[in-house]
Amino acid sequence: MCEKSAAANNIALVRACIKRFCGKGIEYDDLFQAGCEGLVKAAERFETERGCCFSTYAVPVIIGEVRRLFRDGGSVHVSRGLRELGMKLERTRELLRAQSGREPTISELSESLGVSAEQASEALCAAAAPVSLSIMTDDGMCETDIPTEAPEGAITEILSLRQELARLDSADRKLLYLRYFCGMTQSSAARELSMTQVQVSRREKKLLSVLRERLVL
Amino acid sequence: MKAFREMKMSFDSSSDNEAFARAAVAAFILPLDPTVAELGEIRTAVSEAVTNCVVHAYNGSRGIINMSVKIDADGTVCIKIRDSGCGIDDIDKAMEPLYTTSPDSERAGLGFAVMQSFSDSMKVRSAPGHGTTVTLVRRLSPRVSNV
Amino acid sequence: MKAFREMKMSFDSSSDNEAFARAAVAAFILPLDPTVAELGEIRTAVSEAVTNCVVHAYNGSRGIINMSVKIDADGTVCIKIRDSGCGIDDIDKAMEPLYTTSPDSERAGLGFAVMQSFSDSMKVRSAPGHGTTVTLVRRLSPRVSNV
Amino acid sequence: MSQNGDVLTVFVSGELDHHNARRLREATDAMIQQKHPSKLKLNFSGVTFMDSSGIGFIMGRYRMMELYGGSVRVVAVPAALQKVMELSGLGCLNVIERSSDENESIS
Ligand SMILES: Nc1ncnc2c1ncn2[C@@H]1O[C@H](COP(=O)(O)OP(=O)(O)OP(=O)(O)O)[C@@H](O)[C@H]1O
Ligand SMILES: Nc1ncnc2c1ncn2[C@@H]1O[C@H](COP(=O)(O)OP(=O)(O)OP(=O)(O)O)[C@@H](O)[C@H]1O
Ligand SMILES: [Mg+2]
Ligand SMILES: [Mg+2]
Repeated sequence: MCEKSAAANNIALVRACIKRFCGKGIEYDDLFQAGCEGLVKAAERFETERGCCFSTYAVPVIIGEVRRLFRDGGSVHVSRGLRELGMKLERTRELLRAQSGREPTISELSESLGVSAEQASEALCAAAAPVSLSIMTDDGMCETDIPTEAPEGAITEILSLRQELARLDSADRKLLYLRYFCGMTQSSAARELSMTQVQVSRREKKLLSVLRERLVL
Repeated sequence: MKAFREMKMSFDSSSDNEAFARAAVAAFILPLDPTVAELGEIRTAVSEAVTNCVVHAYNGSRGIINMSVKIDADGTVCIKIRDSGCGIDDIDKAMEPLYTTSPDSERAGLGFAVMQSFSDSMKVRSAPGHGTTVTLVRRLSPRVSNV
Repeated sequence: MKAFREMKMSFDSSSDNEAFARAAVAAFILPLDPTVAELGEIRTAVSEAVTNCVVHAYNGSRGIINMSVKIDADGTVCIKIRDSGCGIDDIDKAMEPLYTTSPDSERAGLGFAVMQSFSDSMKVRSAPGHGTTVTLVRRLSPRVSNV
Repeated sequence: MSQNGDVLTVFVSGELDHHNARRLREATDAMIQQKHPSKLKLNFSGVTFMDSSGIGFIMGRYRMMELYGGSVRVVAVPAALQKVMELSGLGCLNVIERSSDENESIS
């Protein structure tokens, strides 16, 4: 009878130990089983003359078994899982954005993937994901697989434009920068530069024609 | 040994910061490319320590929590979590599994047992009225990509 | 206004810490439930500021970078990044888009421009020999779940 | 060198910041020097984060390719990077085209 209540107490001990590991990727049943295995091990090894009560001895053994469970499933490097989740998140983000027409919040994103906001943010910041680089010298074959949604292309022109921009004086450079790099309207650029819109318009025309001449050469 | 990388931070004892603290530690360790298990264990231990600051040291009122993380050249991670809260009377007693001073608020008295189990070594320094410092050391398994 | 939540941290000017700093900021503002785009922009701005400390302020040698993040009750995020490095001679010039003192090491001279465009306000304080402090303020779009 | 080796495609992935740019640069340049392609294609589809260090990287490769008389194209830029790309002047693309259109109509 006494033993029976001891057993019941000890099951409660297992429950208490595994409670805080629930919802962290391992099923309750598995946690419970590992906990019980720990309990059995502890009972086998426990010596009364150790001078501590059983729970003091058993808890670390039980938690140790639970820890092993986490270890068994976790020899994979974090960076890999994060990279995979990161890619899923990017896709889901596009999807949600298409559906609702606005940017999803982290919680919306994580909910729709069934992960915690913490995991989602970590994956989005997957710092460990090293820049990987795969190189191929191609004959144009792989090109068809690549979604080209992007402003591809005339980098050459941009860079030579940049070089020319660097030669302008700083007020002129700022004007073009605001208009064409920041996409400002002539009036807001004018406000920013303490000029009138008409002045901006004239100056801009002038500058563009100068640049055109230089770039054509 | 000279720390290879080191960071220090302080934040207030809001319960939001439990998640923040473990995420920050995780982000700091990430360049060592830990395994899922290693990072999970470190996060769990950090979480326990920070929760104790929020729950016990400042007992719900606002206070500052300091945390530092050092990484040695051999991949040993040393984490210190310090509060200036109420301190602990009897450290040995507090570290006993199932001992808790807040049995009513769903605390199980297992935090220290978890920290101990999830790190290679744990040290607690405390004095009543002078706060508590918990030091957790965890060696990461060596790996190729380690610098 | 009293900060709603606040954290301070310091770390060394190792380039590993560029990623760490932006992840830490992201983790800290997570309770505000930012959009993915907001988070991305804030991370980019932080990255620019921290990279400048690593690249320019300490010019490859080791130094300390301090960062603080405050969140006001209305969801305004204020981030300060401070170094004790070489400082900036002419701040106006440095902030000009395309201006860089290290064109040879593939810097584009766009860091300040990116910070400016990804924050609601930016302030730079600096003196040669006395380090630099960049303050970035960003208001998050209000949302239902915001506390 | 293969006879089709006039296009070198580099698939970049991960976070393209100052820390990572260094390794990426070294690897890419080693490849350019080995293959001497006439076109370098930078595929950014796997890039999850980029700051101005990424712009510096693109510009640097451009200069490098110019040395060999080649050209650079950046393709498959994820939406999240668009804004940084625009700040870099990629937004000028249309401008250049537009202004040369104007040029033609004027002359
Ligand atoms: N930072 C601290 N400041 C003051 N007292 C503390 C601190 N950390 C722990 N204690 C004391 O030590 C006891 C045991 O801590 P432990 O983390 O093991 O259990 P708990 O926090 O009570 O419960 P659990 O962690 O299982 O939720 C606490 O009940 C508390 O009295
Ligand atoms: N923390 C700092 N300490 C000292 N000098 C700085 C600091 N931050 C910026 N500077 C100076 O300001 C200039 C402009 O900075 P900015 O970030 O805009 O461009 P960059 O760093 O040169 O290039 P990019 O950021 O595009 O890689 C730098 O070249 C440098 O001279
Ligand atoms: Mg506890
Ligand atoms: Mg910069």
